[in-house]
This record gives sequence, C-alpha cells and structure tokens, in this order.
Amino acid sequence: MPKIIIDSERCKSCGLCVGKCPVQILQIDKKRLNRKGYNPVRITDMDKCLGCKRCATICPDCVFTIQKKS
Amino acid sequence: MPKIIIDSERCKSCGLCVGKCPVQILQIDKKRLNRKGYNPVRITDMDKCLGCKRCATICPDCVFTIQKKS
Amino acid sequence: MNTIFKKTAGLTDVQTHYCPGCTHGIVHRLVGEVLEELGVLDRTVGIASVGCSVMAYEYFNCDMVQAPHGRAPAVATGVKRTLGRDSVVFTYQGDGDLAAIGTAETVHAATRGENITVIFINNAIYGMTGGQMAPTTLPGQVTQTTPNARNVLTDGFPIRVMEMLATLDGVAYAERVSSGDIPDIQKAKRAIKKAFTCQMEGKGFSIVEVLSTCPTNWGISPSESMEWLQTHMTRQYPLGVFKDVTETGVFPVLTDNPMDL
Amino acid sequence: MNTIFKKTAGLTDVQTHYCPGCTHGIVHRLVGEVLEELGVLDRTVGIASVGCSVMAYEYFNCDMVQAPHGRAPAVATGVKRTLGRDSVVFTYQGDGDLAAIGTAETVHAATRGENITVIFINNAIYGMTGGQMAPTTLPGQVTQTTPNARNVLTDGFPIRVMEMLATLDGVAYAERVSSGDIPDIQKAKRAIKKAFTCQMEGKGFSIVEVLSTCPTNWGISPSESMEWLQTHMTRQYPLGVFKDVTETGVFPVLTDNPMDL
Amino acid sequence: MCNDPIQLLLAGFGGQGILFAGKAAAYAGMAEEKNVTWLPSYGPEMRGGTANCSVCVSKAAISCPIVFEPNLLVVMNQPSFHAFVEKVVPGGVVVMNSSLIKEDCLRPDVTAYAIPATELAEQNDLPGLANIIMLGYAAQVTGAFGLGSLQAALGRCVPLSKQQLLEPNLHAVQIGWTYKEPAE
Amino acid sequence: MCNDPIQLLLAGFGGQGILFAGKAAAYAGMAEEKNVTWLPSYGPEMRGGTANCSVCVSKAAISCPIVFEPNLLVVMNQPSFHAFVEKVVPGGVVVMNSSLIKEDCLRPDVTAYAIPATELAEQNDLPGLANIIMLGYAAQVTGAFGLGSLQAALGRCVPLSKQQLLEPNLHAVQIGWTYKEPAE
Amino acid sequence: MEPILMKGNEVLAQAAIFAGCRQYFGYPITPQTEIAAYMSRQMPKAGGVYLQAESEVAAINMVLGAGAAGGRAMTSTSSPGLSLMTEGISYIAGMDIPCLIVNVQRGGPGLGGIQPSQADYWQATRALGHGDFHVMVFAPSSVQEIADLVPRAFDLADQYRVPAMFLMDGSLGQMMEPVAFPDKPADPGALPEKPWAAVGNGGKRPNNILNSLMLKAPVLEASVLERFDRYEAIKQELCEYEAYRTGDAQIVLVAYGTTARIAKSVVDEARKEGIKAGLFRPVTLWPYPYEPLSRLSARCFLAVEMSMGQMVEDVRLAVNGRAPVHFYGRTGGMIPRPNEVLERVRALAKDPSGKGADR
Amino acid sequence: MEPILMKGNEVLAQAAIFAGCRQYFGYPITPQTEIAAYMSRQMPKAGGVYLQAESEVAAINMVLGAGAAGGRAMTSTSSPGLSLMTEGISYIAGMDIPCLIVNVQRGGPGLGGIQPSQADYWQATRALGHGDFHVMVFAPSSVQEIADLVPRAFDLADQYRVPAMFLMDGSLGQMMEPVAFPDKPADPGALPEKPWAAVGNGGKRPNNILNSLMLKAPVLEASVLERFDRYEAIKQELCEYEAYRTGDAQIVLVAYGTTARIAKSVVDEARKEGIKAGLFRPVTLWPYPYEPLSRLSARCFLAVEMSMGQMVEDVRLAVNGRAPVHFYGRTGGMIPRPNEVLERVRALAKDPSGKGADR
Ligand SMILES: Cc1ncc(C[n+]2csc(CCOP(=O)(O)OP(=O)(O)O)c2C)c(N)n1
Ligand SMILES: Cc1ncc(C[n+]2csc(CCOP(=O)(O)OP(=O)(O)O)c2C)c(N)n1
Ligand code: SF4
Ligand code: SF4
Ligand code: SF4
Ligand code: SF4
Ligand code: SF4
Ligand code: SF4
Ligand SMILES: [Mg+2]
Ligand SMILES: [Mg+2]
Repeated sequence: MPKIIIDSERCKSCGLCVGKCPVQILQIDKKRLNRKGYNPVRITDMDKCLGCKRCATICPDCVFTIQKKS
Repeated sequence: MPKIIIDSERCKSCGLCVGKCPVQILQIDKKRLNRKGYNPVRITDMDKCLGCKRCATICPDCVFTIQKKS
Repeated sequence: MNTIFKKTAGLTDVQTHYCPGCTHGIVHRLVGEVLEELGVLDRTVGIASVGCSVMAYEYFNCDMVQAPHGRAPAVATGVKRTLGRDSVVFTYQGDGDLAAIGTAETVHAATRGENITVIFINNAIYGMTGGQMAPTTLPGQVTQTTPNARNVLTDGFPIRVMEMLATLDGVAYAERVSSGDIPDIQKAKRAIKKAFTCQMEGKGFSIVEVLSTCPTNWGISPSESMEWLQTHMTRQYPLGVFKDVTETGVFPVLTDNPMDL
Repeated sequence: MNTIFKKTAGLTDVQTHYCPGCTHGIVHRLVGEVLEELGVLDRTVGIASVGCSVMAYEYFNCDMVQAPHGRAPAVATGVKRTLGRDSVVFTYQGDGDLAAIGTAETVHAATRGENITVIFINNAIYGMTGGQMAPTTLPGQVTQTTPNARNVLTDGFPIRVMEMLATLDGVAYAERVSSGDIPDIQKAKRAIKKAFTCQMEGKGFSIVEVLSTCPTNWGISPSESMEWLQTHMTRQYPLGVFKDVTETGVFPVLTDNPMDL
Repeated sequence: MCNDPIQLLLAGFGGQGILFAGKAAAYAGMAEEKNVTWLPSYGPEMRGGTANCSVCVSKAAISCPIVFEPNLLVVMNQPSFHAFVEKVVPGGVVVMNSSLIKEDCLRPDVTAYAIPATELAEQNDLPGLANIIMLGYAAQVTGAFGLGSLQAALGRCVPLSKQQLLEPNLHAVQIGWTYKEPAE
Repeated sequence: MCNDPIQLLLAGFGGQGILFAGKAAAYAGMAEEKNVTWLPSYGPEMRGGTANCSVCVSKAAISCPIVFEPNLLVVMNQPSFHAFVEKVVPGGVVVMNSSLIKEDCLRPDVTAYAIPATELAEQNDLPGLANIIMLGYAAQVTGAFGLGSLQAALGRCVPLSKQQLLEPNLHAVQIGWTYKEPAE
Repeated sequence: MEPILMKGNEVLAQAAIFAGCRQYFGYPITPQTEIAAYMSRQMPKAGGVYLQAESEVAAINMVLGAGAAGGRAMTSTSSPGLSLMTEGISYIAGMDIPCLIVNVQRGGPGLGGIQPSQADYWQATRALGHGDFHVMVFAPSSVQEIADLVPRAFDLADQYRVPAMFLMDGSLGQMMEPVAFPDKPADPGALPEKPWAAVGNGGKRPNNILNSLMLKAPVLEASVLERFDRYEAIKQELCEYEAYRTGDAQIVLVAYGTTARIAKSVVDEARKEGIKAGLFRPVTLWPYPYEPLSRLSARCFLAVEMSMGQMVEDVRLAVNGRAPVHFYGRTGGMIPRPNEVLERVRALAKDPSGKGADR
Repeated sequence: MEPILMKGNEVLAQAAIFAGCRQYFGYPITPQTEIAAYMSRQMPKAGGVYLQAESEVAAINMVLGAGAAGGRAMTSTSSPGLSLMTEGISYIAGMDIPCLIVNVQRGGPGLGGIQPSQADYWQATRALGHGDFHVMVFAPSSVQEIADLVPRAFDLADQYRVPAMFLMDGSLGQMMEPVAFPDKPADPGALPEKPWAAVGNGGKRPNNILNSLMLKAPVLEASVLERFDRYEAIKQELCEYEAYRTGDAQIVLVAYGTTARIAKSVVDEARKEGIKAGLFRPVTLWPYPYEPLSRLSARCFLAVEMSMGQMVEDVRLAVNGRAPVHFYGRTGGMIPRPNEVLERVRALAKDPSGKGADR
C-alpha cells in the first residue's frame, strides 16, 4: 500500500496534481494556509492511492514523497 | 563588328577576362602601367571580337564598354 | 517501505520562486533527476540564464555560473573548454534568452559542435519582465507588447529553433518535447538524459526544447495553461526529434582536407 | 553603333579599392545593373556593412548608410520601417559580418519577414582584417587564425546560411549562386533581380548568397581562385534555390488566431 | 489630525490593490488642489510577494517622493504591518486591516485604527475592494481627504473601459468612511 | 655622417619588403648594442598601397619611436619619394632607388644617393631583394651600420623555416654595400 | 489639458509621441518596460512604428537606421541594455544622427538589481561608447519635467545632429505625478527638413551618405573637430540647472534626478535648524553646468548620488579646489535617506573640511 | 633569453602565455589582430585554448566562463569591439572574476579609423560598463614594459578577484622593440588555488555559485561596498608611474603610452632650450597615481593625449586648482608631433596660465 508524504510548505496550490490523480484523492485544502500564503494540497483517502506517481510527475514543486511496500 | 573600349585606368590586371575570351584577343600589357601601378589589359586583334560580352561579365572593375553595329 | 519517489538530490532544498503551476519547476526536477541518475553532479557546472529561471543557480545542486542575458552558450563554452571533456556543462535558457538576444551564441555553439547540453524552455513569452512578446510567441497571441495580438505583418513570425538548428553540422541531438502532460514529461526526461549522455560521450552539441507554460503571463490557470500548451503550442511547434546523430557523433575521425592547392 | 555593354548607372564612377580579381566587384556590378534596370535607384537606400565592402557607400549610386559590423539588417529594418513600402532597401554583407557577429540580426530580420533584400558575399574568409577564419571557412582551409587548417574538432563546422534561413517563415526567397564563371554570374544576376522584385512586391525577406573569391587571403591568383570556388566551395555550399514563396509571399491575407481562450 | 503634508504609506500583499488605492489617494489630493506624488516599491521581475507605495500630498511642492517615515500608514496584512509599523513618525496614524492583522499596535506614540476591511468587503459583495474600504476609513479618521475628493478621485482612477467598477468602488469608499469601530 | 641617433624612414610600395628591411636595420642597431625601435605605418584594412616604417637607433633610450623627420630616408619608389623627401632634416641623407625614381633630389641641404636597386636585384637574380640592396648601400654611404652588423642582423631576421633565403639576402646586402655610384 | 496622474515612464513615451517621434525600437527590461508597453499601444494609433527588437544591440541599430532615414527615432532601456548599445551609440554619434536614448538606471554592476540607481553617470557623460564624442544628457527630476524636456531634447538633437539621452533612475520612471501635456502635439510632417537624410536621392541630388569610417587620420580628426565645434555651440545654448536657496548657502548640496528631490527636503530641514544649506541641481548633465556651479561661494559642497561617487568629480572640476567637495552616496538600488544626508550636512556645518568622512 | 625584436601585440600574447594564461577568446579587429594570430599558433602548443568567437560579445562571455571555471583567461580587441564587451565586463566585475582584457585603441567614434588613439581613456577608467565598478588599467609605453606588466596584471587580478585591462594604442601594438622574457614561464598548475571557481563540487563542498544578481538592494549594496574595499586595498598596493626630470620642473607634461614617449622627447628638447620641463607618466590609469602627481609643484601642467582631452581631467583632479592644467591633443588617429608639443611648452614657459590656448 503506497504512502504519500506531502511537504505542504512547498505546495503552491497550483492544482495540477489534483487533475492528474487517477483516483481523485488529491484536493486543495482551502482551510489551511502555508507560510507562503498558499492553500496546500491534501489527501482525502490515502488507501485509494495507486502509487502511480502521476502527482509527483506533474508537480512543479517537489511536494510529494511516495513510499511503497516492496 | 563589335568594338571594345577599354578604360585602362580602371584595370587591375587580374587577368580574369583574358582567360574567358573565347577568341583569346585579350592580353595583359606588360609594357604599360596605369596610374595605379597595374599593367592594363589590351586587345590584340579587335576584328576577331565576337561581342559576346564574356570579358565584361567577368571583369570586376567595369573596364569594358562594348559597342556593336545594330 | 521503499521510497519510490522523492525530491532528487539534483536539486537543492531551496524553494523556487516560480509562480504556482509554472512548468519551469517540472523541468528543473527532470534535469536534477537526470544529473543524479547519471552520477555527474560532482563534475557538473550549470549556467543560469536571464529569465524567470535566473535564480536556477540556487536550485540546481551543482556548481553554477549566472550568465548575461542570451550569452549562456558562450559562457558554457568558456567553462567547458577550460574544464575539458570530463566536465558536464549545461545551460538552462528561456525563449527570449536563447532565441532573441542570444540567437548568435546559440547558433554558434551549435555549429561549433560545442560539447554542451542546452535545456531550452519555450513558453512563448518573456516571463520575467512581465509578459512581452517573445521570438516564439504565436501569431495571434496577446502579450503586453502585442496588445492587439501578434500580427506577423508588423511583428514577424515565430522562430522554430529546433528546425533551424537541425541544419547545422555541429548538432548531434535536437529534440522538442513538452511538459504538458504525464507521458510528455516522461518523454522529456528521456530526451534530457539522452542529451547529457551525448555530451558525456563527446558526440557534439545537444539541445532539448521543452514546451512550457506561463500561467501568470498567459493570464490563465495552471491547468488551462497545460491545455493551451497542448492544443496551440504543439501546433506551431511540433514535438519530435529533429536531429540525432548520437550514434556516430558529429566529428569525423579524420577531417578531410578540401584545400589541395 | 549601339552600346551593348557599359558600366551601369547603378554604380558611381569611383574606382573600387578591391584587390585585383576580387569578385566583390562583379557582384557590385550585378546589383547596380539590377537597380538600374528596375528603375529604382532614386528610391533605394543601401546599407554598407563592415568588411572589404565597407566602402560600398562610395560605389553604389544611391543613398547609403554604413552600418556597424553585423548590424546591417537591423539598420535596414530601421530605414525600411521609416521610409515605408515604396522604398527599396538592401544590405550588402560579407560572411563574417552576416554569419558571425551579425547572426542574430540576420535571423531576426529574416523571421520577421522584413521587406528588405540581403546580398550576402560568402568568400569563406575575413577579407578586410587580413584573412582570419570565417564562420563559412571550409574544414581543412588554412587561414591566419587556423594556421594548421580549420579543424572541426576545435574550430567547429561552417554554417550553411541559406539552409538555415530557409526554415524561417518570414523568408520569401533564398538562393545561393556563384560568381565563379560566366553562366553563374548571369544566374546570379537573375537571382538578385528576383530578390529585389520580391521586395518591391512586399512579399517578405529576400536573400541571395553569392559564393565569392578572396585571391589575396586565399593566397592564390584570381583565376585559381575561381577554380577553387567552383571545386571546393560549391561542394560545401551547393548552389540552388532554398526557398521561394515569391508567388504568394510570406504574409497571410488574414492572420488566423490560434488563441481562442 | 493628519495634516499637510500627508506622508502616506500603503502596504500589503501584491494583488490587494495597494497601488490602486494609492492612486486614488493621490487623485484625492489633486482634487483638493494639492501637489501629489505616487511611488510604488516595484518588486522583483517576478510575481507575488508584498507591495507598498508611497503617496505624498502637500500644499507645497513635494521634494522627496519617497515616504521613509509615514505620518499615515495604511496596512493590509501582517507581514507588512511588521515591516512598517516602526517607521511611522511619533504622532502618526496607523490604519490596519484587522481581518488579516491579528494583533494590536503596541506603539504608544501613534494612534492606531483597525477595520476588518476584508470581511467588510466580503460581506458587502465587494471582492477585492478592501483596499478602498480602508482608504475611506483612513480618510475619515484622519481628515486626510474629504469624502467628495475621494469620490471624485475614484471617478478619475477607474478607467473608462471599466466603468462598471466605479459603482462598487464608490460603495466601498462609503463603507469605509462610515465605519465605526466598536467600543471595546 | 649619419650619427647617433639614427632616425631612419624606409618607404615604398607594399610588397617591396620595406618592413623587412626596417627590421634588418633594427637588428643591425641591436648588433651594435644600441637601442632600437621599429614602427610600421600600418595601412587600411585592405591590401596594396604604400608602406613605410620608422626605425630609431640610438645609444640612449629611445623616447619617441615615430620618425617624423628622418635623418636618413631610404626610399624605393616615386610616390614615396614625393611624400617624404621634404621631411628629411637639413643635413640628412636620402638614398633613393633610381630604378623607379626617375628624378633628382633637388634639396640642396640634404645629401642624396641613388642606386638602381631594382635593376641590380634583377641582374643578380635576387627577386624582391632591392630592399636589402638599398639598405646595404645606405649603411655604407652613411656609416649607419657596419657590414658585419647587417650580416648578423639578416641572420636573425630570416626565419629558421626559410633559411634558404639567408644566402640571397647576404648577397644582396653585399651588392649594396659595394655599389659605387658612377661619376657623373 | 487637465493634469493627469501618470508614471514617469509613460509620460516619457507620451511626450515623445507628442514631440513627433514616430519610430520606437526597444527590448524589454525592468524598470523601463512601461515605455515599450505604452509605445506598443499608442504608436500604431499615431501612425508610427513600434518594433520590439531581438536585442538592445539590434534596437539601437534600428534607431540608427530610422534616424539616418530622417525619422524622429528613439529607444529606451536600463543599465545592462545600455551597455549593449554603446557600440551603436558611438556610430550614431560618429554619423551625426539625431535620436533619443533613454536609460532608466538600475543597480549594477552586472545583472545587479532592479531598484533605482545613478551609477551610469560616467557612462552617460563620458563614455557612451569608444572614441571622442558626447551626447546631450538630460536628467529630469519630476514627471512634469520629463514632459517638458522631451520635445526640447528632440529639437536640439535635430538642430545639432547630436543624439540626446535621458538619464533617469528607476524611481522616477515608476513614480506618478500630475502632468500636463502641450495642447497641440507636434506634426511630424512639419518638423524642419533633414536634407542630409538617406531617403532615396529622388533622382535629383547627389547621394546622401551616412558614414563614420574615415581611414585617413587627418580626415577623421577634422570630422571630430567639426563635431566638437558643434558641442561648443551646444554648450552656449544648453546649460540647465536649478539653484535652490543657494544665494547665501554655506553648504551646497549637488544632486540630480531623484536624489535632488531628497537633497531638497534636506536643505529645507537644515534651514529649519539654522544651517545655511542650498541645492544645486544640474538638469543637463552634459553639457554640465560647470560655470554656474563654480560661481557659488559656499564653504563646502556635498554631492549626493545613488552611486559610489561619480558626478562628484564634476563638482570637483567645477569647484577646482576653491572649497572642499564631499560626497554622500548609496548604491546597488539603495536610496539615500533624508536623515542620513541631513546628518552629513550637520557635520559639515560644524566642520566644512569634513576630513575623512566621505563615502 | 637574448632580447629579440617583437611587435607589442605579439609580446603581449607571448607574455600572457608565459604568465600561465591558457584560455584566449577573441574576434579579429585591426590593429590588434596579431594577438589573435599569435595565440592561434602558440596556444595549442602550450596546451591551451584558442577560440575565435562569433563576436566580441561572445568572446567576453567565453572569458567570463573560462575565468569562472578558474582559468587564466583573456581577450583582446580594439575600440568598437570593446564597446560590445561592456555588458560582459560589468558582469565579470560584478561576479569577481579575474581575467585580462586588452584594448589596442584606434580612432573613433563609430567605425572611425585604424590609426592609434587614446580616446577610450574614460571608458577604461570610469565606465567599462554600467554600474559602480572598476578594473585595474595598465598603460605600458614600451614593448618591454608590456612583457613586464602582463604577469603582474594576471597575478593582481587573481589576488583581488578584479579584472585587469591593458589600454594600449595602435602604434604600441604595432611597434617592435627588443624584448626579454623571463627565463622560466609560470606553470599554470602551480598558480594559487581558486577555491571559489565553478569546476564541479567534487562531491566534497557546497556548490560554488558565481552570480551578480542581488534583487535585495541592501545585499547588492553590501556586495558593492565589499568590492570597493578591495579597490581600496589595490590602491594601497598598485600605483605605478614614471617621473622624469620632474624634480625641479616648472612645466610638467603628463602623458601615458605612446604619447608619453613623445612627451619625453619634448622634455629633453625643452631642457636643451633651458626650459625646466618634466614628464609624469602614469603606468596604471586605474588606480590613477593622483597622490604622487599632486605632490609635484610645477607652475603648470600639460596633459598630452591622443584624444580631445580625457586624462586631463584626472590631472585636474590631482592638481585640484593649485596650478593651471593645460591640454594638448590630437585625435582620430593623429599622433601629436614633438615639435607641436614643444611649441606649446615654449608658450607655457612664457605664460604658465596659457589663457585660451587649450586644445
Ligand atoms: C541585456 C538585458 N536585456 C534585457 C533584460 C531584461 N530581461 C530579463 S529576463 C528577460 C526575458 C526573459 O524571457 P525568457 O528568456 O523567455 O524567460 P522566461 O522568463 O520566459 O522563462 C528580459 C528581456 C536583461 N536582464 N538584460
Ligand atoms: C565590432 C567590430 N568587430 C570587428 C571588426 C573588424 N572587422 C572588420 S571587417 C571584419 C570581417 C570582415 O569579413 P567579412 O564580413 O567576411 O567580409 P569580407 O572582408 O570577407 O568581404 C572584421 C572582423 C569591426 N570593424 N568591428
Ligand atoms: S500516486 Fe497516483 S494515485 Fe496516489 S495520489 Fe499520486 S496520482 Fe493519486
Ligand atoms: S502540483 Fe504540487 S504545488 Fe501544485 S497543488 Fe499539487 S502539490 Fe501543490
Ligand atoms: S566581347 Fe567576347 S570576344 Fe570580344 S573581347 Fe570580350 S570576351 Fe573576347
Ligand atoms: S578582368 Fe577587368 S580588371 Fe581584370 S584584367 Fe580584365 S579588364 Fe583588367
Ligand atoms: S512569470 Fe511565467 S514563466 Fe515566470 S515563473 Fe511565473 S509562470 Fe513561470
Ligand atoms: S581582401 Fe579578399 S575580399 Fe577583400 S578586396 Fe581583397 S580579394 Fe576581395
Ligand atoms: Mg520565455
Ligand atoms: Mg568574407
């Protein structure tokens, strides 16, 4: 089961990852603001994650770290 | 019968025309020097001239004027 | 747990100043990953150009030199010729930098077969200065200095840099890729890796043009920008390999002498 | 008696300073003849560049502006845009001027489709400064700065300018001709005439590359130079038309708008 | 209270309309037949970050157009508040956007006013006009500009091509002008 | 007669070996342990035309390397003769190539020598060495340099890669040195 | 026209169009981009040419061409771009082509920053390229002054066939002030003829040739001398400055552009404290108003600049040892603060020799 | 080594190779082409890099890159080419990259001519580009002095991370004089380390970054101030000049390069006539030897230049009103003749104030 670690401080709320996640578990968190003043992305349902790395591939700001049981 | 007029003062003795004349009537005149210090070209036998303008076409220095009975 | 993705060691930890959704960030990552994977970060010198990526010197995790606007290929030439074949030297340039003010330096580094790698970010605009027309701005595109859209009659036509450089004998590898979608990004990385490999093998000049977005100055959202890139930019700038002689390289083993005077 | 050949009124009576047998003189005559035949001398402004032809301002029988080294196309752009479509504006440039220091100005005037005519004298050398390597110097050619012959490994490859410019949308007409023999010269004149006609009809950028000789710096006689041009230069620089859209011109009647945001 | 010359510094995030509010203030000064200058702190060649601008208004000719030490600070967010509050001259006025600045002004030698401008803008469906609300309020509490001058100024600031925006701007200035701070 | 310092000007067509002869003169001065300078008048960026060069030779350090007023003029052709003869200082010497200069030096205050250097070069099968013939002659008539110094100088001037040219050069200098002007 | 609030950069552009400028060539660079942006909107409406060049090198050479063809042409840039123009400017000067060049300075050297600076003073007044030449240099210090000086600069450039430069700093370019333009813009068609321009000989006159190559040194020298004669004539006609409270001043501050405004506020403050300060503000930097400055008999002078000390040399040359000349400057985009300068003035009021305190 | 006759240009090239220079980038231009030609022959033999750039702009940026990578790099050009290098030079200065830049001046402005000139003095000493910076400027006046100064220039450039310039004129470049080189050329491998160079971090240290962009004005200012501190240190170490017969001189001629040699011969002539003349010859033009010059107590000074009067301002700044400073110059490739200068000296001997006679 893959695990996504989000470095919220790096996120700029561009939303690109949100559109690319095949299982739509990424969401802009309108309730939070990071130090740079952006609403960072958050995961809605980690269990659904496929570990497909599409989010990490499109993210311009290296927000994601992805781990998986080998 | 064509007539060639040579402006010797413009000639730089490059010899290009000499090689291009189909009837070989052009020659560098080693005996003369123009004001620029070049041996100008001369016509050896005007009567042979074909009026083909090859000399004038290759001459970089506009030395030739060619006339012809119409 | 295995980490299957993490920020590459090819980039420093400094957060970029790029606007949200700007694909400069993606290309940075790709270059960083490639340098890391090739294991050359310790002998790489990068050349930052003048454009939004001017501060690339803070982001790439290797020695960096910042070049005057447009002159990165000349600076890279100086670096490469000084450090020699074992070094890895690359430039990272925008379209204004590479294809306007730097045209001569680009063409001549290419025709010399200078053993460097050029990463060329084509976003059809001058990002840093606030959105003026670039040499690659599309006909009909509105910018700050083409307020009524680029009109080829007065503003001229955009340049297709890959097509132009492909005519030069010193170019070993020239490919145009896109940062507009996941498969494109993966392809872009392969192209970048190939370009650096070409350099390391001394095969000649290598360049990868990456079609990119500028949401800020295009005035649309990051995801709309990705759309626009894929529909409009790729029409003017078809993706593909424009030259690839990386097998043999550009240099003959013996130069033949045409002067037999 | 009919005069079937005489010095064109397109040239002044000033004797040129060119070396004996230098084909700069031939091309001057061709340009002068074309301007005379087209009847446009009175509305022509020529731009002299920096090279052996720097003093072209004394030879062409029209208004002339002398440009900084390599910048003739930019100067021509300024002149043409100021005087408008009725004017005839041309540059006369050497290979060092046009293809080295002036690369950016050349490429950009071309891609703009600037309505000017460029006469490009490629003699594979820097004539005026005494015979250094030019961007067009052949591999293996000895020059003052390639004393052991141009070695592509260190000195890079020559540029084929016509092939490169033909990739640009603003170019309406690009032909490479030769001054190496009588039929070539006649062909060259036709090309020059076509280029000026293209300009007069507002069809876009036109350029004629004339392969030329430099007996002095090649270190051989004028007629040997003609030989060398025909055997060696045409091998590296094939003659021919590289682009010709003079029928339709480069400009669309209506520019289509790819920005449908 | 805030008399001639006015040395106004407006500060906030880029995108909060700082420069526009400054321009309105300058036009208001012009409407009152005073000399004015407006000077942005132009940021790096990239987007984002903070913005501020200097507006000088004076009956006399204005020598230095840069407000190093404001006698009126209108500040829209927390970072800018920290950056500038210490620069206000003793006796000066600070007008702060209490929607985004969650602390008090602790300087005893300046008079501070707070207005929840962002919230007011949202409540009144005036998106992005917190700036003008603040300006109206600042003018009223300091007497720096008359309401009529501000209204005239907005008339000149809003470009002809965007006249639909004039009405909301006038509304915003009115809200600011009439706002009363709740007694503690 | 032509004593220290020597202010030598050599002049002629480009291609007549003016600069080389000047260099030989300078090396001759060095051989005599004097200070020397050599300065060409570098022409336009194109071929042809006239050439001249200044050679200063002096026991003392040489301040100005440009010979504006030669005390020794070695001149190879007519145009150069006209250009420079008036510049020679009173009491100076002119050595002219009478093969190409078909007139006399009319200045009463300078001593003129004539040598048909071009013809001598042709007669002796020394193409292009009229320059060295003239230099040899000029040295001999003025005493500017010793023959040995000139020979040593030529040894240093002729590049190693062209040593086959040394012999003809030495021959030429000898011809000049031993030439006697026919009595009128 | 009713005064409107406009940025210095935009006023410069508008004033140029009003003055009959119909050819603008430029390349984007902060902090002057507003000029190009404004021109791209307005020039086509005025029937003129706006062209974004491929570089500053190309831009200045387009100006060269447009000016050679008789146009009222201009370009604008900021410091790094100006360096790239220097070869072209030297040619323009050597070909006697009138035109207007604008440098809205930013901090240097190199890429530097984009905050205001006055560190290109030496370049502007002494070395805008290689060789012996000058251009007229105007240094407005208010937005209205920009509008007033632009037509003057174009007219003088045409009259003397000497290019003109505006040397501004980033803050003046970015600042808004009320500005009034002349009621009637110049009609480009009604400007004085330029019989020397390369416009086509029309079959009627000898060819016009614009050229700076003179291989014969005496010919080149003669042409330079003739040009310097024109410079002398310009010096007679053009010497603009503002003298503010200098009459009885014991300390005269010398500053131009934005720093002059700061210095002026310092003078007022100092006067309030009883220090007899004054301001001398050169409006033309070349020709420099040496003579009026040399006539001031203060106990000391203080040049205030946004540089490490450049104009201060001209102050020294003007004062020529008659009084100590001091310097206060900030660089790299920093703007001298009135209170810093005032402190310096206070110290000099006590000790006009101000030993060892310069920076 | 036994002295050999060599041209100034070739000596410069050879001296650079001897000094360990291994990177040369240039673009042909008269009258310095011999440097490039020499380098193209000799650099490969020395295992170094000779590369003909596509332009002067490219050449200076290749030098920037080579210098950034720790090489002893140089370029050479003549006046128009130098103008094109100014942006790059400003960057090089702002990035603290040592290197050598040679300007063999020719007559200007514009394309001008190819005869010798000293009209790029202001450019060299004050405005080699935009912004606040300097480079060390050396002005040899003999071929041997070229050979002697070149290694000095390279060493100081490395030591202070400040670029160096040779300001010569066409005639010095073309002149041959006997020259002796040091017996042992420098070993490029044995030169002092450059731990700041961008050569690849080797996996061992933080990245080296060479950069001139500092968007925060205080940061940029601090970096300029730090650089000016180094300039002050250079001023302590480097102040070269020749004082010739100045001890009792009533008239001091001030000249550098080729004009200094002419002036020297004038001094000798004048002395013969009983006029107490002397010569002050600056060898370094930046830092300028103000202090030693200011110590001379002549009745008047005469600057002699191949320009319309540029260095004369530095003489004025040094003398600071204590005595009249006059000027004699020729321009456009003309060389002042000794007798013209002598005449001027004679006149000044009679009337040191020499009113109205300057040119
Ligand atoms: C000589 C010079 N001219 C102009 C500039 C201003 N400038 C900075 S970035 C830039 C254009 C950048 O556009 P691009 O190269 O396309 O990069 P992007 O910002 O789009 O990534 C310009 C013109 C400069 N810094 N230096
Ligand atoms: C900025 C600048 N750089 C260099 C030169 C020197 N220069 C004069 S002509 C020339 C090259 C000319 O070669 P080319 O253009 O091929 O013309 P050609 O003489 O061969 O006809 C050069 C480098 C110059 N005048 N200006
Ligand atoms: S790895 Fe794939 S599934 Fe998981 S969050 Fe990222 S995009 Fe979605
Ligand atoms: S793509 Fe990256 S920066 Fe953008 S929203 Fe997703 S995590 Fe944030
Ligand atoms: S016209 Fe023809 S035949 Fe007559 S001389 Fe010329 S080349 Fe010969
Ligand atoms: S081609 Fe012309 S210049 Fe050459 S020899 Fe013939 S006539 Fe003379
Ligand atoms: S301005 Fe455009 S290119 Fe620059 S960082 Fe922002 S989005 Fe990217
Ligand atoms: S040097 Fe060469 S190109 Fe120049 S005039 Fe002579 S032959 Fe022609
Ligand atoms: Mg871009
Ligand atoms: Mg050529």
